[in-house]
Amino acid sequence: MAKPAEKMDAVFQRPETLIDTNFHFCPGCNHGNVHKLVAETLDEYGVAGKTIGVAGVGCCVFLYNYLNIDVLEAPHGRACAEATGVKRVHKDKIVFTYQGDGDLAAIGMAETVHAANRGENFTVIFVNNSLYGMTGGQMAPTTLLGQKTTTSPYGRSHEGDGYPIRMAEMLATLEGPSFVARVACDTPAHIVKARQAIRKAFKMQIDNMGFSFVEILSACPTNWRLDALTSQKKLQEEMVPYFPLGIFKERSTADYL
Amino acid sequence: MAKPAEKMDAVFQRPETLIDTNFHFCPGCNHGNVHKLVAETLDEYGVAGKTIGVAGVGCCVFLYNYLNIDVLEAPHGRACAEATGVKRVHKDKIVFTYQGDGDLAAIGMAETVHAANRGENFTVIFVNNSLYGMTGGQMAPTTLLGQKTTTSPYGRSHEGDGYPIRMAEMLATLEGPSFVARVACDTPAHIVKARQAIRKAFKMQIDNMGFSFVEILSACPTNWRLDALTSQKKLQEEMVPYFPLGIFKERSTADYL
Amino acid sequence: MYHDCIMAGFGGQGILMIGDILSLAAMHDGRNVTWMPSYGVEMRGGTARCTVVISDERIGSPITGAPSGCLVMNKPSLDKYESWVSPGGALVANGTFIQESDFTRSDVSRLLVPTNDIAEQVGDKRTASMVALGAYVEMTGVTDTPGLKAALEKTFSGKKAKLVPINLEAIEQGRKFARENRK
Amino acid sequence: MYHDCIMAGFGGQGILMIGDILSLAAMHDGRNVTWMPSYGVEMRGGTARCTVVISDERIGSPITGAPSGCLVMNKPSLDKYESWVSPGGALVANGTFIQESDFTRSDVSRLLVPTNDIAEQVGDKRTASMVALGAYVEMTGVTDTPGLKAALEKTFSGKKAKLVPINLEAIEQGRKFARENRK
Amino acid sequence: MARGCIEIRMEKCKGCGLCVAVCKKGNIVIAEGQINALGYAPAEFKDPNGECTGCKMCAEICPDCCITVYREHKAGAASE
Amino acid sequence: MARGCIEIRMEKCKGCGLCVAVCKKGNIVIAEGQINALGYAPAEFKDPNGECTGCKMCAEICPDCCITVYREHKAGAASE
Amino acid sequence: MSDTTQQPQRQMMKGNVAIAEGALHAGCRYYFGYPITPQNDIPEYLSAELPKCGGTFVQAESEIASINMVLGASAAGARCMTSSSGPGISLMQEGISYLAGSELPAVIVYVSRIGPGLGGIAPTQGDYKQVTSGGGHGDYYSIVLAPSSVQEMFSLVQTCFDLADKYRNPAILLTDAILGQMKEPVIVGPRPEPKAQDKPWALTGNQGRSKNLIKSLFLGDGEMEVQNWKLVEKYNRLKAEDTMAEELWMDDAEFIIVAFGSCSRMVESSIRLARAQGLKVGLIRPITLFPFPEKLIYERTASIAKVLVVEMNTGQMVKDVKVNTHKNADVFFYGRPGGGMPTPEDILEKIKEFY
Amino acid sequence: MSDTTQQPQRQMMKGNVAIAEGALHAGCRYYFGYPITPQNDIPEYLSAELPKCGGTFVQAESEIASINMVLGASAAGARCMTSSSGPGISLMQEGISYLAGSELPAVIVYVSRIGPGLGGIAPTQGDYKQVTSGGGHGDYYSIVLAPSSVQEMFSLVQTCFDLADKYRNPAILLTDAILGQMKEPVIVGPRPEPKAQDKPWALTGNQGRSKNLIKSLFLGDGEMEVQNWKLVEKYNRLKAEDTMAEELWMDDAEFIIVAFGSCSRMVESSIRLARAQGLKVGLIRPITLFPFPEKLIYERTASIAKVLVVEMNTGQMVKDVKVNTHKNADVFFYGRPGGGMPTPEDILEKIKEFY
Ligand SMILES: Cc1ncc(C[n+]2csc(CCOP(=O)(O)OP(=O)(O)O)c2C)c(N)n1
Ligand SMILES: Cc1ncc(C[n+]2csc(CCOP(=O)(O)OP(=O)(O)O)c2C)c(N)n1
Ligand code: SF4
Ligand code: SF4
Ligand code: SF4
Ligand code: SF4
Ligand code: SF4
Ligand code: SF4
Ligand SMILES: [Mg+2]
Ligand SMILES: [Mg+2]
Repeated sequence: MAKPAEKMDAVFQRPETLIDTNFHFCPGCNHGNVHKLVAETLDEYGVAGKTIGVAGVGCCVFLYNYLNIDVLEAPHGRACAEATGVKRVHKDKIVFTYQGDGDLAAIGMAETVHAANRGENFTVIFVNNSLYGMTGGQMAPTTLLGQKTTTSPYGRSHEGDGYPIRMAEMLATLEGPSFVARVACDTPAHIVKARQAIRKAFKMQIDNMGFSFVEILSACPTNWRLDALTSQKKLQEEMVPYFPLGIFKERSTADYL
Repeated sequence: MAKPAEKMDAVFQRPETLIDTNFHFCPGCNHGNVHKLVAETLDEYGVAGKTIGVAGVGCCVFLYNYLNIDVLEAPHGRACAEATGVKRVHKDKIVFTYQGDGDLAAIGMAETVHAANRGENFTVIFVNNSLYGMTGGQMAPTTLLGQKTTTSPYGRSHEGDGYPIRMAEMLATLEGPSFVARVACDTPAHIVKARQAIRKAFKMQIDNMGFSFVEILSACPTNWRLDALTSQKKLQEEMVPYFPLGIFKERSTADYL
Repeated sequence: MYHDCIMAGFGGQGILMIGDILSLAAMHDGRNVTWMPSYGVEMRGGTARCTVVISDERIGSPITGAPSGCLVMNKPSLDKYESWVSPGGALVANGTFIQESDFTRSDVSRLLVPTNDIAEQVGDKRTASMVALGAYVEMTGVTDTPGLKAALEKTFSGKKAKLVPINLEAIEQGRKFARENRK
Repeated sequence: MYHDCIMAGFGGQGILMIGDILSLAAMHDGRNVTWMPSYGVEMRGGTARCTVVISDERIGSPITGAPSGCLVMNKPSLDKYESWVSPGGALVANGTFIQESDFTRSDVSRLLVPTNDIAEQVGDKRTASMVALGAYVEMTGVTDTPGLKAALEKTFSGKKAKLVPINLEAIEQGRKFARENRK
Repeated sequence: MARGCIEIRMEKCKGCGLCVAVCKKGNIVIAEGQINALGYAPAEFKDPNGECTGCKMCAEICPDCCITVYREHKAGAASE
Repeated sequence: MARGCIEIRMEKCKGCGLCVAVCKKGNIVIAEGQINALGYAPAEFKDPNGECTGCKMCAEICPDCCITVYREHKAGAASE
Repeated sequence: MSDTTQQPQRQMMKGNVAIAEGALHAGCRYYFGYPITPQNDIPEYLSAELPKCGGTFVQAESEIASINMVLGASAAGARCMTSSSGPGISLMQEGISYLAGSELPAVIVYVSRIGPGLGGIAPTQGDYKQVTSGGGHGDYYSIVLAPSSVQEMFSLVQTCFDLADKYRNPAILLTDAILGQMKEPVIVGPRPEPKAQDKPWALTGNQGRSKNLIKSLFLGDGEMEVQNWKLVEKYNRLKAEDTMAEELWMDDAEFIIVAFGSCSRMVESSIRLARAQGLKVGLIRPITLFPFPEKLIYERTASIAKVLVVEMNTGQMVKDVKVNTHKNADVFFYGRPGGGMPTPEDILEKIKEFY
Repeated sequence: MSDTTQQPQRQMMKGNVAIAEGALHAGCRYYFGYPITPQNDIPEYLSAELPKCGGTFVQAESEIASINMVLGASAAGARCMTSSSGPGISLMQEGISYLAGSELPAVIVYVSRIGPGLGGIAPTQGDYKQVTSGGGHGDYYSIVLAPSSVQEMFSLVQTCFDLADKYRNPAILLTDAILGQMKEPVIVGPRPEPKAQDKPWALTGNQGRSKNLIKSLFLGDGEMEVQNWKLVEKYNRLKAEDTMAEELWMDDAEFIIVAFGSCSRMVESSIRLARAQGLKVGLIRPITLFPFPEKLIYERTASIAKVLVVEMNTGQMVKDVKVNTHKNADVFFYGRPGGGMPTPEDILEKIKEFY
């Protein structure tokens, strides 16, 4: 059976907000999955038309080519500052950043921590693929110990290079954030959970609960120098154990300080 | 009895490394106490001659006027980056930064977190006086909720201004640091504990254990617009409850990842 | 009409305020005026200074190296600024901290004002700087009572309005002293 | 002697490598040479290009808008660069993806090389680009066997040294084809 | 077991093979010798025995969002 | 109870009064009407009844490190 | 019927406060900044005033965050501003370049302090070349205005907002602690309600229109070159339409002084001294430092052969004057960097030396 | 006895790699950097090579951290370096100003990309004014060298280290992706052991000497002014002793082209074309952009009345040429910004237009 029969309904299709074009992403790159999940969420809540996305610099910089929403391109690492500026002006709009791990956890550390701490009412979509994808696979703060990258040719060592940073856990210690979760793109089941987390994050924003943050473990087959399948395996077997999945903070309305 | 009798010994005197000059600090400013404690510690371990201090920009910028050691003046917020540069060159020397809360927790957030995460083998002396002393008492990331400063004239509000950041707790979640503690200058008893923590922190460095961090709650009578005594009281009654004292992380040799 | 003036003393002696009042008075007189304080780290030294320039024309420099008048409230300020005063200029000094023998210039109109004593007579020690200002105004003729009164009313408004009379009185007593004691 | 050349094709066809070998050969010949790749985001387009300039004099521009020779390994590259070639220049094209009828220029020396076929005969499909390089060298006379051999030895050293003979053979077969088929 | 089917937009597919791996029914294969305009060998839906359950696994995992999944109406379920 | 005494370098003192507050024996007072070169009324050690224990509290709290504390030799303790 | 209490009246105002109040008059309701001397009066004043008029004051975690929040707020369509001094402005260079590259309006107030490095807080004009060269990376310029009185602090910051919006380009108000800390009488008038700005390009959500995009990445073949020439055209238009300078005593001048900002005030005084001695000295005061009053300098120097540039730095504006001077004119320089202030007497001496 | 295998031999090397290897030859053992295209070959090469020769490679969390680590390592007495491109260099401006203010040597490699903003990674010379104006706040300059061949990438980075140490001032090597990505034969030779540097001012602990202090804060009365003039003297000495430029075909030139870096390569080709047509064109190639070869330009234009400036930007060097040109000479400009590259043929056309 190759064509859907009459009595069949589409139960999964391209979300409306996802522009019908080809991603520039490499085969097996999970940035595609995350774009899809974000687009679905905006459709789900019917807010695409009042959403402003802030794209970090990294492989996600072309966000505007794929989502049919207003987009601002932020300087590398500063998306949370831009989003603060945007959201302070448009308190009734939906604002989110979409950032890689180099962008958010290295150069953007201060802006991220402080936006979280201020409890800015926007959502951060954080794609952690353990290295700098766009610039050719250099070491990121999230690179695993022992992992070889173009700037850790002998494998990352905690002496000298430091430890892979767990952003979700660190941000969850702050008073500011309302929702902090980590999900992964390694299996359909995890992607379903990722969708739930992203929905929850946007819902928090819609409900004016403040800063929401979803870290998404993702594969970069190109710079991991693996094929797509092996990449998903590596994601599952090496990344997930170090970066545990789960919800690290979830605020209910009442518990502001 | 006004003069020490023959049979008496000095049991407390100016440490050698503390240059015999007057602090420029305002009356009742705890920066003076902290300078004294650091000088004592360097004397205690006999390392002043191989120590390089890195002064942040704030009321502590004149560190070099008071401690008889080599000193580098870092740009505002970047002392941990400077210290990384210095220590990587002089692995056998003692390196510490001395920074205020504006310097370390606002503009210097990224450099601080990353130096901590890399486990850089130096010591951070972090004087938290809940605002920007040198520039005239503006709000800092550590300003308490409700506290009035020159840029929070209506009192700090978590909406808009965010929450006072607890740096020690946040850094303690990272793998990198070896020793993270918070102490206070409000009573002699607490100052004795502060001395212990500072000693421990330098000892960690001497033993090549990596990043050590001591947060010292301090009063800024001038910008709190209180006299010295009332300031100490405020420190005790308002700051200490929000910023709990204690050791948040202490590594024993074996437990590197 | 052009007049420039340096006022200096310890921080806390009210230097910036009397500078302010002088400049408000001059503005009330319909003149151009600039008021320039010392500020920031400079202030930590414990001294305060301000420069007031008053003119019927557009004012150029708001600072001056050769003021037509100088008001010093303490000895270090006298030591620093006495030599700056233009020949023939006015030099008013606070007699509480300065003595006749501290002066070195004889080509300026000098006046030593017992500011504390007069202020105490007026009824508030804190008006010492106003006494000095009064003396300065009298020595230089740079403004007059209407302007000063208006300036005080701007400075002490709302809940502080009750301070106007006593400060005005201090100024007037300063002027009186100057009238009676100028050489 | 001055020669400039554009080589282009799909990423993965070995364009940068044969450019490298050509430039190493020229260096071995005692000439000046520049090798300039396309890079970065440009590369993501899926095409690779490099420009090699060889000269006895100091080389100015390492890029060229009118090359003396051009080697194209796929159709898009032919479409883009054919018009750039200097009149009278050489145009070597990969017969695997390009046909005679694709050419539009008649004022250049064209040659279509069945690189895959020849490479298969040589014994390794991956030497197709070497075949093309050989043909190019033959068409332009820009270097010769000693230089090419030296270049291959530099490129395939250590564990890869065993690859030298087959690649050299591919180059020679390319030259042979060119000798026999040039018009 | 619900019955379903999928549609793959082969011109968008990058042949990463993730859908192939997740389909427990083995309904998807990489099309042999075919190359799409993007230069990849795309995935193809083959379901000779009609085993597709419309479970959406393949669509979930597809990074390039090439897959539409259809499922039979459930009795009584709103068709919207 | 050990006996001790302190020395205050009054030219360094900023008169903050912290030592005055922490001395449980009330041995320290702010010198009336005196002003040092820094412009402050400095603290002064007064211990009419010899109650100072050399407990160091005052020295610990002094931000300007003006206070030296002396204590009687303990019997048998090394004098170094 | 005239009610004088309703009329705008002169009031003594600090320069920094005049800037802050000027911004409010211009309809700026978003301020993002980080403390640094000698401009703290600006955030302090605005942190008190903005909440009163429905505005937003954010003390950012750094100057980098400040300029990027400004970028965000500007992209969202708001009139917004930041202010800082040397070290902080240096940190903003990437952001300013992005503003220029993304063609976003923004106002940046620069109250200079002595440098390089931490330097000190004394007044200086040592940041002239930084601001007039664009400052950040790439082929762009910021609009730069330099007030010389407290009244101009108030008015020119408003001009900055207008020019920034007109050209969709960052505009810098360059001043120093002399003007920032001094008080002068100003006429301010009541704060008007902000005017609605027509910014169809702004990010507001794409409901009912096609999506808007604000970016500075241009990867298409030749795209960036087009963009660069477009910016050049913009700067040329700016030059033609909005170059500003003041001329004083130029009618009969035989000798020109070129000076800007606070320094021009000392020069004014020195010219009074010079004129009293019969020296016919005139002043050209560039108000826009970018665009620089090139034509004016060229035209005036066609007939007046001597030009003295006076600056509170080591000679940063000299190149701009020289390159625009008529062939026959000679250009001299007198400067005091590092907080040194040229007194009217000093300048008079130089006038005499070169006259 | 000559063993040719031991002799330095030509090898094909990428420009970026030549810089990295040049730094190692100069004895640089500390590198701090952050990835950015098109200079990633430098950190990638050094991350592999430094550990082999006892050096330290740190990938910093940002360019701000990089430049401040450099500041720390330099203060500690080490030869050290960072490298970046437009956005990253803009972020370093505060740090560079501090280096200059603290009189610390450091080498900063700047492989330009098109801008402003995120721009793109194509080659450009659009950062000329940023680097030659100092870049950061305050009255200072960085030493700026612009290589035009891979061999010069290798050698001039070493010159940068020497000049930085000689003058205790940051030195910038300004280049672009053309030179960074291209390969040319270079003679490199074996990597020498680092020479000990005599830096009595360095921070090493004050055992056995009085304490050292590295700072840029000067609060004493007039202190900063003294410091500023001291820097000016340094720059004057630099001008006198270390200005570098290359002249080609200048012996009989009737028309001068001024061009630097990669662009001068296209110009060289265009001059060959011009000469073949009998046009006597010469080239002046500034190698030091700061100090700019002012005297040379002045002297040459005394007898040659036409100067064409060719740049890969919208005309940033023109001012420096004009201001130093002899009165009688005319200055023309041809430029391509935003990644556009002037071909030899294009330039030839311009030569003919203005000749
Ligand atoms: C200030 C600055 N520094 C560096 C860069 C270069 N740069 C572009 S993207 C990137 C990192 C991308 O990595 P990541 O954020 O992890 O995103 P990914 O591509 O992996 O999804 C870097 C360093 C830049 N554009 N700006
Ligand atoms: C880049 C930069 N921004 C701002 C400043 C101004 N500045 C100097 S010290 C300081 C804050 C001092 O506060 P803190 O670090 O808490 O030290 P404290 O004086 O309270 O001890 C600031 C903002 C600066 N010097 N450099
Ligand atoms: S480089 Fe990595 S992150 Fe970027 S598109 Fe390719 S796979 Fe995805
Ligand atoms: S301003 Fe505050 S922190 Fe600074 S010296 Fe005074 S009391 Fe201490
Ligand atoms: S929907 Fe489920 S069963 Fe059907 S093809 Fe996809 S993965 Fe296989
Ligand atoms: S997962 Fe998507 S892109 Fe990958 S092979 Fe399947 S259909 Fe193609
Ligand atoms: S040592 Fe103890 S008892 Fe003696 S004066 Fe000090 S606090 Fe009082
Ligand atoms: S604590 Fe120290 S500074 Fe304060 S009053 Fe006592 S002796 Fe003086
Ligand atoms: Mg990444
Ligand atoms: Mg503080």
